[in-house]
Amino acid sequence: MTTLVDILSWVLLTLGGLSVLIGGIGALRMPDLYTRMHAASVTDSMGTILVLLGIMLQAGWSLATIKLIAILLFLLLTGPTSSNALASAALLAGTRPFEEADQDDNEGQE
Amino acid sequence: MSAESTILFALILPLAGAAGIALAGRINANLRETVTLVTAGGLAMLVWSLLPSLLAGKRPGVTVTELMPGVEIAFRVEPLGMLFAALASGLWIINSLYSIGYMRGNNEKNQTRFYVLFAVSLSATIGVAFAGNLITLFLFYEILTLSTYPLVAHKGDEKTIRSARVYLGILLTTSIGLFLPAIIWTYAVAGGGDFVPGGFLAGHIEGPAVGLLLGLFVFGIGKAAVMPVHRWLPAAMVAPTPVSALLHAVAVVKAGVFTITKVIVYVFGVEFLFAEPSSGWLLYAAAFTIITASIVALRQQNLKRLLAYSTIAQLSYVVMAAAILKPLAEIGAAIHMVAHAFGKITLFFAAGAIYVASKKTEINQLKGIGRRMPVTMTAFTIGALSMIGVPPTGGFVSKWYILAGAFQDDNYVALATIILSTVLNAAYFLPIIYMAWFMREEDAPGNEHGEAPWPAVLALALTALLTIGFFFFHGATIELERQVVENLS
Amino acid sequence: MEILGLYNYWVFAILLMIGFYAVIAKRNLVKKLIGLLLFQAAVFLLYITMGKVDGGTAPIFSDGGNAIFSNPLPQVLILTAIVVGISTTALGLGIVVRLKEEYGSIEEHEIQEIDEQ
Amino acid sequence: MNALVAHLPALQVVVPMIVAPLVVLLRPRGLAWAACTMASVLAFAIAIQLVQGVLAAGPVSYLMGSWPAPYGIELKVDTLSALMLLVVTGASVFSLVGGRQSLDAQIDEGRQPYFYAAWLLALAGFSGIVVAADAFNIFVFMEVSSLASYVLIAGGPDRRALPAVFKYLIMGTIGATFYLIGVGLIYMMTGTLNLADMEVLIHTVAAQRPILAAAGFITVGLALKAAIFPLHVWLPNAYTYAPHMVTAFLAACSTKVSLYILLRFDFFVFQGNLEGHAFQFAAYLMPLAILGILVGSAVAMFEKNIKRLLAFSSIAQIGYIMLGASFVTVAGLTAGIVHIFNHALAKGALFLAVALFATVAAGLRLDDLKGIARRMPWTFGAFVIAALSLIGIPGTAGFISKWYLISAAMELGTAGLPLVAVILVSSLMAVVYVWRIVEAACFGEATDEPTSPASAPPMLVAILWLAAAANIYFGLVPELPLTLSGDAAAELLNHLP
Amino acid sequence: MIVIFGIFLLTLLVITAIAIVRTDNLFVAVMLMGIASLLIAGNFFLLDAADVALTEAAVGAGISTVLFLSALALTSERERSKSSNKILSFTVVATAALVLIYATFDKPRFGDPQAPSQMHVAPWYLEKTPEYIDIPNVVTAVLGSFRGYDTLGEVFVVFTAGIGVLFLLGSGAPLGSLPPEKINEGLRHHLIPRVVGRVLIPFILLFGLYVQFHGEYGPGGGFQAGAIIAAAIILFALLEGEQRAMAVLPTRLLLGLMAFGPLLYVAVGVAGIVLGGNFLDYSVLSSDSVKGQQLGILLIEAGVGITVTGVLLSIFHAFAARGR
Repeated sequence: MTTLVDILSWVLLTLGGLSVLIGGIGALRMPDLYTRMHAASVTDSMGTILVLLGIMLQAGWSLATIKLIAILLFLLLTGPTSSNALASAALLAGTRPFEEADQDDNEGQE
Repeated sequence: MSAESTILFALILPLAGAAGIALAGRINANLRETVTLVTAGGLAMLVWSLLPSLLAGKRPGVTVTELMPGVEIAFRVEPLGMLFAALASGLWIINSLYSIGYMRGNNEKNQTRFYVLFAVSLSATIGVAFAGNLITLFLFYEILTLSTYPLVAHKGDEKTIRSARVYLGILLTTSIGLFLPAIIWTYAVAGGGDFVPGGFLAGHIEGPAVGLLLGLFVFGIGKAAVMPVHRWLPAAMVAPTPVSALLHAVAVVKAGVFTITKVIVYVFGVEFLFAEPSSGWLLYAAAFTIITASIVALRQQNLKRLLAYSTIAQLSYVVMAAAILKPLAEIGAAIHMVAHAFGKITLFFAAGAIYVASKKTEINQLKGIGRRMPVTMTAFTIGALSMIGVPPTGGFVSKWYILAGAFQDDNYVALATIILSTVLNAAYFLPIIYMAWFMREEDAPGNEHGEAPWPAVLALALTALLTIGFFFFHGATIELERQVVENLS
Repeated sequence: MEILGLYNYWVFAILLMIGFYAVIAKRNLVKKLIGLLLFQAAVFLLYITMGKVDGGTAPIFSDGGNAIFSNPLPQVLILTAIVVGISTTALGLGIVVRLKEEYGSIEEHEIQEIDEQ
Repeated sequence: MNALVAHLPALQVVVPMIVAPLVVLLRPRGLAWAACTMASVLAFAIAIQLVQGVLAAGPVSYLMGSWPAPYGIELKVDTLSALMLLVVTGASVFSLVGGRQSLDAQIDEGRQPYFYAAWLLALAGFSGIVVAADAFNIFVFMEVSSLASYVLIAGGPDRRALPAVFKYLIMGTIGATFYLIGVGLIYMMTGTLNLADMEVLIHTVAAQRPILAAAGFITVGLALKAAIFPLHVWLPNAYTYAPHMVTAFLAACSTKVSLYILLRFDFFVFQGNLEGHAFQFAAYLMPLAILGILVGSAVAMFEKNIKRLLAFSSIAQIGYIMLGASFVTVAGLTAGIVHIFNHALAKGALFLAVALFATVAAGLRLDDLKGIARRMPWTFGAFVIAALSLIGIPGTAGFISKWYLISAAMELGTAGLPLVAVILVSSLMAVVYVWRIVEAACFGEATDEPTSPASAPPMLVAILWLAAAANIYFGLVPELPLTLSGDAAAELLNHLP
Repeated sequence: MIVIFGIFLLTLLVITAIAIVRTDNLFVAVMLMGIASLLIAGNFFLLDAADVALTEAAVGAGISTVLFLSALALTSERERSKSSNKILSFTVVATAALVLIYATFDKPRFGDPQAPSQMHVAPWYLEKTPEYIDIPNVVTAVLGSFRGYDTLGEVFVVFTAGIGVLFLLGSGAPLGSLPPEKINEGLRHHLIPRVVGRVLIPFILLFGLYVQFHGEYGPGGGFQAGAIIAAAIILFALLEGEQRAMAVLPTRLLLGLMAFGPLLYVAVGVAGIVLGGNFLDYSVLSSDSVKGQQLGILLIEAGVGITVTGVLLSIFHAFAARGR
């Protein structure tokens, strides 16, 4: 039983780590802010959820798990909100979404 | 009133007077000058009242406070200081009298400040005279410098201030740079600085160090104007004449030579120095100063500058006399201070009177002035003769004693110097007298002038009489000063 | 474990140098303050590192009954030091804002030039 | 009352600390000032009490929270700290009592509560440093006093106060952090923060390298805060553009408090524990002290602004204190410590006078001060007295320190003669720069009529004359500072077995 | 495992630091600084310094970032000048570093339980805390009682910084004195952040209180709590507009808090004297000395928390008010 839980948790952890990695790569490779945010959102949605679940399985039923659940809830609340705020702020600031045509001048855009 | 309290009162009275003058100055001039004269008189009475007990051989003293272990502010009256104090306080009366005439005559500005600082500097002078140890002496020596600086700079224009800066610069530099280290050195080796008859340095220090220490003292005491630290004296010529009188006759330079004599007699001790070869140079330094200053004086055209250089020479008489290190010479030194004071103050009063009356400052302008200002020029003549040392003037008496001292020690350098300088003195004073009396005034009588205002004339007449009088009545002084040296030879 | 310790000290030295350099060399006042923060953070690291004990845990008694605790004292000192640091930074930022208002610049040399004329 | 006597060391710090937050809440005009003044008068009284106590019964120790040292924080008041307390609280009282109008003129009313609170915090910080016997506690209160000083200086009406105070903030923080590093290294090797305990334990430390490094960091850090010569760059502007009263207060005590810590560490902790400590002390600090004396005086000789001029002279005077300490002899230390006291007297009085000049003159450049002596003779008289004390003319407090310094130098024998020369030369330089002011004030013709009709506040004149009189009094009757500093010097040198 | 993690964190830290110094965009530098603080905090956690880690995170990543950003909003985002006198700086820095390296030769081994720093006073604290004060968190015990005087000084440092900023920048315009167009709307028109914020803020405040009063048992205490609570209210100000925040906590009130915190702390200390102990001696506060200690620590922690909240909010408002 425990081995099963362990394996499961390890799988979850690995997947989580993987999606964090993907998110990171995406954030580096994508051409403009919006797409990058899109990639990064993989990290703070998928990645966090998987990792936390994995840790929960490690922790078993204890106070730690409750705390982890709380953390998960807060992350699920804040992550999307901040992305939204960031995106709308960028839009207000006048950052245009990326198009093939003007790739060059958007290259350097952070 | 006890002698101790008298000493303190003599210090405080001029200060109180200064305050009084400051207040009176707000009201009116007459009141102010009355206060000045009253203070001067009171001071003189206080100081002279100490004389009997001194002649009786007493040495009243008082300790005010102890700064640091072994370092005190203390006063002790002894013949030398008594003489100096009596001289200064006495001449102050006459000088104030003269000042009134002079200052009104050229209606100077800031007269109140002038009288206040004058009083302060007198207090400092008394402090120097009665100082019981080196630190006290140094303290009042500096106060004297600082309080006379504004007097020298009285006129306040650019040139005056520059000269005044020289005055202050040299006096402070020498005193802080050389005098103070000498004092600290003394305290360090001897563990104290109280003046002791016969000196206290013997045994604490020997060899070349003695000469070095003596040098620090002599050149540190810039007020004595031993060359090369004499430059401040001609520079101070920018001051009003009463101030020049104060500098040359009453307080400042006298404080210098007084201090040197006191250091030689009461710190080193005459025998100690006499036995110590490394101190011999002082005699030569003094002699050099005498001759050089006299030669420079020869070539002066401005009357006051000439008098200044003559003062430098005369001061070194005192130093040299002290440096002969013989009892009679020490007495000579003491009374030469008096004699020169009378003579030189007369000369300055005369010069000032001439300036007030005729605005003349150069020697070649003085042709025939004797007819216009007979009293002034008579006094001038007397003063000049005293400088040369012709009887019947005070100058003769002091020179006599110095020569006697020189003979005691077969000191031919001193003899030669005195004779030569006498010739030089004659060479630069007699032409002036001749011009004044026997030559005809050439410039058209554009400015019809007579004598200066009466207080000035009265003052210089008085000092002239003193110069003569000192020739006949100097017994008391000798008596007093004999006590200084009775414990030697 | 030892390697980690040495590494801590090295990082402490490096951080100190970086921060100190920023404080001295940078002429932008905000940058100077940031450098100051780094500089102090390095010192915090020094203290906390010296307080670590092998196999110790945070000095909080728990039912677990772990007998070995790390040294609480450096932690206390650093708690205070952190607060002091942030206070200084806040004051510094206040001054920077005023400087910007008075001089229109937060560059050291520009302000000097303005003063010199 | 007697019950409280035991708590005086704590109260010395706590009294201003209690009043500071209250002051912030005081809106009505002048109330903040009144409260602030009351508090520092009280602190002054406590300081006097402590001085008497120390002179009567030796050092006083106080255990915070009654935890035993070295576990808790200990306060200790010995003769040295007693002297410092006297200087600090005295400076505060003088500048506050006299400074009401001057401060009203320079600090606009709305901000005054904050200003006076900062003043009290500076006072509390300085006192806290002086009474502390715990290395880290010294750091904490160093920061309290520093932050408060920054605020006070930033109160200056001239905008140039801001760059000055920012520079001060940066350098001060670097100094404090260096000190922190030093303390950390010592703690690493000894495991204690209590100074007395440190001293004992450092003996037992075999490996000296960290201790040496700590000594280096602490010395440099404190030298920064004390504006010892090459690290003095923050001082002139800070003093020049601060409000006049703040300048008077800080010039009298702030750098000296840092010097005090330096002395404590060098003599109580390191001396006798590091090989050749005395030599290092002389070899490293004496040249700096001499350079500081000469350079400071030289710059002052050519300064145009009177406050800057006095600030540079402060740098030179700090050099004197360091010089005295760097002899590592009882006489030298006595000279240095007594100069802390005497210089506080002189500089404080001078800056008070400057504040008075500022009420009448157009500006503070020497040209603005032309003929000021005729406009305000009393102020000028006091100024001259204080200036003479700065030069070291006999009869003033300054002379006492000069005398001790020179005789201490002479004790060194021929090696001391160059030092004597340095001291004398710098005194003459002091004569020069002081006299430039005096001349301008006395003889210069006033270029313009008084721009500000405001007349000099009589209270400040009174206080100024009190300070000037103190300069004379302690020049003629210097028992108190001499006893304190003498004992302190002996304690610093001979406390080791 | 720990070792690798530590080395990883530290390396990242160094890289971040270099990046901070190299970038000429102050905005980026500030953000990186926040990251660096987080890394340091993580490292502190590895070194068993839970309280310090919490504080460093709250201060470095939270408060100081907010302060820097609000300052940058008033100044400028770009660093215009390159660094000056590089050589001099390098030499100075290098000397300092060399001295440090020289020092580290004789330093005791890392984590050595026999190191002098672990031998002398530290064990005493660990041993006596249960006996005298009887709270689990030794750090809080030392901070609050054994070295409470330092903490008092710390509180006054914060207080000084607060009045300093108010002195420099003024406490901001009072409510209602502003024309409507000047009123800062915050993000009131952005639905999502506002709703989420409304959900979150109560929890944050709750957490702040938890940290405040749980300090005796776990990591935390007045300072961290104050920072968290202030952060919650600053968030509120950002979302709902500054004026509403001021309506909740007017500047006068904040000033009151600022002054009340230190006073409370000193009052506790003076109470010690009044009740016959020494200054800051809590044992006399209650008949049972241990209870007294705990009561004292509770009170002074409250004082710290109040001070920090008041000061941080006042500073924030002062900066924000300057922007108008």
